[in-house]
Amino acid sequence: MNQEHTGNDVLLEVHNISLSFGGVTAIEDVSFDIRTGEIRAIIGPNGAGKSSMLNVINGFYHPQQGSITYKGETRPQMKPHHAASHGIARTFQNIALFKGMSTLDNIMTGRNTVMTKNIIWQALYFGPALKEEREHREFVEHIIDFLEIQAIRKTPVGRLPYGMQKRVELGRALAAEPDLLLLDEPMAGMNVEEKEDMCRFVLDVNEEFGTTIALIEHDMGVVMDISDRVVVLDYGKKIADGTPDEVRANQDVVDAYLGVSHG
Amino acid sequence: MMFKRLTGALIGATLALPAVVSTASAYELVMPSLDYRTGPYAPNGIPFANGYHDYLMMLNERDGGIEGVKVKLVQCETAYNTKQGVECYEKTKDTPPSRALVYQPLSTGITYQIIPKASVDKIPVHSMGYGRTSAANGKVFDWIFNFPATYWDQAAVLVKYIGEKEGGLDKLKGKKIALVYHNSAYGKEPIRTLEKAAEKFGFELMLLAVDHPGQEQKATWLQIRRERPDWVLMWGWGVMNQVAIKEAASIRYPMDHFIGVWWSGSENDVLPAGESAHGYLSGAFHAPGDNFPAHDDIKKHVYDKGKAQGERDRIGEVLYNRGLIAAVYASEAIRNAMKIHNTKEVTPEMVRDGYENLDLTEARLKELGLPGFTIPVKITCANHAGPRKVALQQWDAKAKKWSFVTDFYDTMNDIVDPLIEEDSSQYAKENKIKPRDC
Amino acid sequence: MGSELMFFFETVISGVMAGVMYALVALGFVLIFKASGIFNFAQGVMCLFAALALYDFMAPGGWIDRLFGITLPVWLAIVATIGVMIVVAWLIERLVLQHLVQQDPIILFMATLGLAYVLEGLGDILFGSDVKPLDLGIPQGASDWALDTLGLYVEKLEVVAAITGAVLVTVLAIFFQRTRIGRALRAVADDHQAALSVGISLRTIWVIVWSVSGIVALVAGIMWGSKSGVQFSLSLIALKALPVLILGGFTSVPGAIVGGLIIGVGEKLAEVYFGPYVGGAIENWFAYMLALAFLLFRPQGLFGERIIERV
Amino acid sequence: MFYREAGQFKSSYNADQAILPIAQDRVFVIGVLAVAFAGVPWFIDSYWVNAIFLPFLAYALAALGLNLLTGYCGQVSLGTGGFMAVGAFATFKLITAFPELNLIIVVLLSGAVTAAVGVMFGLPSLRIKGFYLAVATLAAQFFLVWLFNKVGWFLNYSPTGQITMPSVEVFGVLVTGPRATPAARYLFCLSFVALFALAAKNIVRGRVGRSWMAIRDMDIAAELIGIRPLAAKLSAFAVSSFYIGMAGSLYFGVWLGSAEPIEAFGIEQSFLVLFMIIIGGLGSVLGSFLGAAFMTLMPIVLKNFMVDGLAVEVVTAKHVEITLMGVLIIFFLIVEPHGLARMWQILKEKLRLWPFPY
Repeated sequence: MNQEHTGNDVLLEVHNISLSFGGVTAIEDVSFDIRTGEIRAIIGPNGAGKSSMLNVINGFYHPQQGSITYKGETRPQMKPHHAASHGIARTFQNIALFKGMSTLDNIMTGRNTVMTKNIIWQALYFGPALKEEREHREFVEHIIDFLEIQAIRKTPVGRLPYGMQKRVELGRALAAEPDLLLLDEPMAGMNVEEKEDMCRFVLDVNEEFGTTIALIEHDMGVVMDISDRVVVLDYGKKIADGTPDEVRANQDVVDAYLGVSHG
Repeated sequence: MMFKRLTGALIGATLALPAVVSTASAYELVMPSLDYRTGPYAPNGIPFANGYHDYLMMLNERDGGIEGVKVKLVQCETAYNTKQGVECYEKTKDTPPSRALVYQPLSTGITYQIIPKASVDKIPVHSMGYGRTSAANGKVFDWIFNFPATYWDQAAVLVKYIGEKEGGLDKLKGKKIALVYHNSAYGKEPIRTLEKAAEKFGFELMLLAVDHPGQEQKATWLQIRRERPDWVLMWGWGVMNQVAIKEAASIRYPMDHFIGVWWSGSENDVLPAGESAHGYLSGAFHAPGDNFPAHDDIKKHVYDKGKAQGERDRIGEVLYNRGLIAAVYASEAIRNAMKIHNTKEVTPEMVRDGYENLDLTEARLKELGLPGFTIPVKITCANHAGPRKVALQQWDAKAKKWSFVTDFYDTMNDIVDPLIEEDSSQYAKENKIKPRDC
Repeated sequence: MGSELMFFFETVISGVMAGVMYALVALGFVLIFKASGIFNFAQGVMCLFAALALYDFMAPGGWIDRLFGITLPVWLAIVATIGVMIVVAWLIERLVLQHLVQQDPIILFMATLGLAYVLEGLGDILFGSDVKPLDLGIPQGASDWALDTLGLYVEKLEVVAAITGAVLVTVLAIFFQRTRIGRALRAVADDHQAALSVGISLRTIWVIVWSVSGIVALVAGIMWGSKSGVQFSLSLIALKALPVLILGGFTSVPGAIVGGLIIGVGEKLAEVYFGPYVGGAIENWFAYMLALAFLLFRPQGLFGERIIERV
Repeated sequence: MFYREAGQFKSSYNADQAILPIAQDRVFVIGVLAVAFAGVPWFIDSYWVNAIFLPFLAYALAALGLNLLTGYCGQVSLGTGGFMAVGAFATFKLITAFPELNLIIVVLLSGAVTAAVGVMFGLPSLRIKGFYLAVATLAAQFFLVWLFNKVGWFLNYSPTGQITMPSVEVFGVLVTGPRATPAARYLFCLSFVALFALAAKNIVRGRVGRSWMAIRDMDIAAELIGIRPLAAKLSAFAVSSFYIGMAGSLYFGVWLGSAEPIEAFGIEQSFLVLFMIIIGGLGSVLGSFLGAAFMTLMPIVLKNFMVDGLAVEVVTAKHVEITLMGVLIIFFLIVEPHGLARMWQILKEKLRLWPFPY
């Protein structure tokens, strides 16, 4: 867990990705990389293709062109469960928790990829299955402590307020012990205090667990504060890539955000 | 609050569940009636239940019961559903004071359920012309009776009739006979017999299954229209009959070459088809109509006193008369049991003896006010199917009346007997029953 | 060879006719599903109930006869039955649906089972369980002309049903496209909130759509009832409509018709040409298998609204 | 006053994960089991066993199976009748081919056979969802019943198409056939149901159960966090069919003793079991039992109440019973749309506060 905070090895690289839906282009020839241990922000105006990019990375969308290199392996696309079992976890723009289940169970589902005991052991709930269940429960309790959500452990998530749901969703992603964590607007719709909490969690995750993070966020202040490098998309194209300072200085980015008409 | 009251009511109802209230102190003859006045087959169940009910009520009103002992008719609604039938059987079988004296299960499914149970509970079952055909073998089925004839006898008789119309059984060679059947255990009953007959007489048998409930039979009748079988037999039930008769009329199939089993030959089946059903034939073992003295007694003692469950103008329908004759057999068997055991307080075991020694002659039928209503029945220990004779009746659409068009035919023993022997010995083997010596 | 071809045509025509008969039943399902997302288990019983009421109003000894000493002529009985179905729809909204707004579709589905029980019980209590031969003067039997001149077997009742079905679909299509209420219905189908915000009362809409569906049930009840007499089994024709529904899509009026035709023709051809080799009576499962095969290629049915998945 | 969890602290995750973390619940369930196993057999007679307990147990097991699939995994199925038929026919074929085989093994094997068939018919669920899937499973229903009715081998070439269960002993005690005692038949079924209810409870609170619920609540998100829809859905179909197959086996073998495919396993069965779990509570083991009790026993209670209690004429009673049944269903749904199990839960929550409602 205490990996070196290198910032040099490339964990994931996307090459020349193009994605379109029935003729509408969502992403056009985009390439960038994510280095191990960094916080990488993806920003851009609405409809720039940011969420689509995350969906390509974890295999939900299949790009028409391009390839993805993850942990040294290159393939044109991934299957979602393959991505998940190889250490890519994510949260969603519109919360995608399992509404009928408790906080604890939701986070426990994050452990599914690492749990192995078969259904017959589970039906008996005895011996190895019980031991496994307890071990993972302990792990999940660490996450619950970390995210300070002990009190809502047994509450069905449907009854939780929005901010809490976001936190539970982060917990579920963390439960998978990801190498790469994709956060889709983790702070959208939060008030200042909640945002601060969430920032703290993101930074802590990055520092304590050494998890590489790619996040989409609209709040420029947050992005500039916490991210190591930023890639900027506009109309499906990459218009800038670099440190927060470099990006801030880029004229295309300023134009895109100020709505200057293109070309 | 509402919920609480409801719970209270439910608990009360549950407690009332096993309550079998015995009010009368005098001995009574308990006769359960597993009716089906609801569900998809209700139109057939209602007249039968009425006939059974009315005849026994008439005995109560006119004679004070059977030999002076009142009949206690215990009705239970099955909706022609096997599971509800089982519930009804279990609920009624130990009704005091006499316990259930005889069951008329009234559906193939319920019959199959009750056969093994009744044998253990020692209660006779009379599946009159339906149920398990091989129960005809009294050596194996001590407690089950299925006189006056079985489905297999009926299938044999229908072949005989066809042979007669074609000018001799030897003329059946090369003919084509279709069987349109309800795709269920009941509908499949005649297939073996017909196959054997086809083998023997050289006719071609065409099998056409119709799924429950049978409102859509286009494909079946298209095949009949193409193949043009010389005769069509039908083992149908419920709405299937009405639709089949209409379809047959539509493709201009000659109605007098279309013969139904006796469960496909009631007013219900032909009336919806109107004029076009004219000439349709069906098997029968009792007369239609209400012109017998017994019917007059029923009208006088039951309907005039307001004790009837049915409508007066429906007395004498085919299925009403079938319920009536079932009641006649049952009451005669009980009377017989009283005679044999010399007691008025008969038990189910005694009634079984009464059934097994039943000898219902034409003279006795006349005494009962049913002269010529059906054939004489004589049951023995070995033969629980009785005379095994079947006649044919025909529908007159103008007069809206069924009437006999033939005499009673004998079955074809050479075809049916080996089948009964085979099936009953298999049952005996499976259930480790040692056949009685008779 | 010629007669074989003729027979093939006959089979296809029978399939088309049977398909229209199924579609008549399926239409009732579609209307309610489209406007309220409810899979109405009681649709079959509604057909039965409507047909029972219609017969009763015309029959001596029926309720009208007992109460007023007259029996109604056909057209008046139909009007009265439509009235009954509207009252039934209003009661359903009042007593059931109103209390279950916003519930999961499966809960509403269960509630319609309750409705089916109630309507069945009431039908029995009010009208009795005998077979009632329904004769509205609809021509019946094979068309003599077709049989004699073309050697083709066409059932007159089914021709009437086909025409009725076509008229019904056209009327419904116009109703949905052209009238204010129809547009409102479509709005409700798309978005309950949006419909409310443009000032359409959801409750009114539900009463209307259940009434229309009750009327469609009456038409189906008349056609099937004329064929086999009005009796309990009439309620079981709903089962015949289910494969039509999945094939055509739960939300499409034309889908019900096209689905009905495909199912009707498909099952008749299968039964006649394939059935004899496997023992017959394959129509029922074949219809479902056919529908299933279609679904594997179009999971939302032929005309159903496309399901878009997003996160 | 009596139903309190205050003061019951959990000192280990094992204790917190226990099936019934609240002491009163434990006492209650143990009490029910004690009465069921040790009390009921003393007074049970053939009416109670044939009309009440066996139908209840067989349907409860089937409802439990369907609830795993529909309530926990969100896949609506109307193939229950067909799957019960598979279980029943597997039992019939096994017991007639290998009369020496222990009936317990036969029932388990019947479940296994049904699981295999269930997986096969579960495949379309990977593409088809919701009511479309429900109606698509009807293909299984109709096809299976047709198959059993049509192919003589399944019926051992019985000329009538009825299959009959031979009398079978388990450990020297007769449990099937007309001579088996009510208590033996009841205990045999009860043991299966109790054991597999426990197993179901265990499965749904473990990894597999969570993956089912994840698929149910949001299948796309579940896939993206690494739950394979294929594995989750098919395992749900398999386990569910396993239960339903065993239910079919007990239904035919122990309860009815003989059956004919179309009537005993028709489409009505599929609807009936689905309605049981909806009224009982989707996604609740307890709900499966409550639903089965409601749908099988309520008509009998209503009927006996009217016929014996109020002396209503039998036919009228039946009509009123049907109507009342409908009214009750609607009533319960309006009071608590999430089923009887939820109602029970709310009752417990009220009890927790009792006698001080605020």
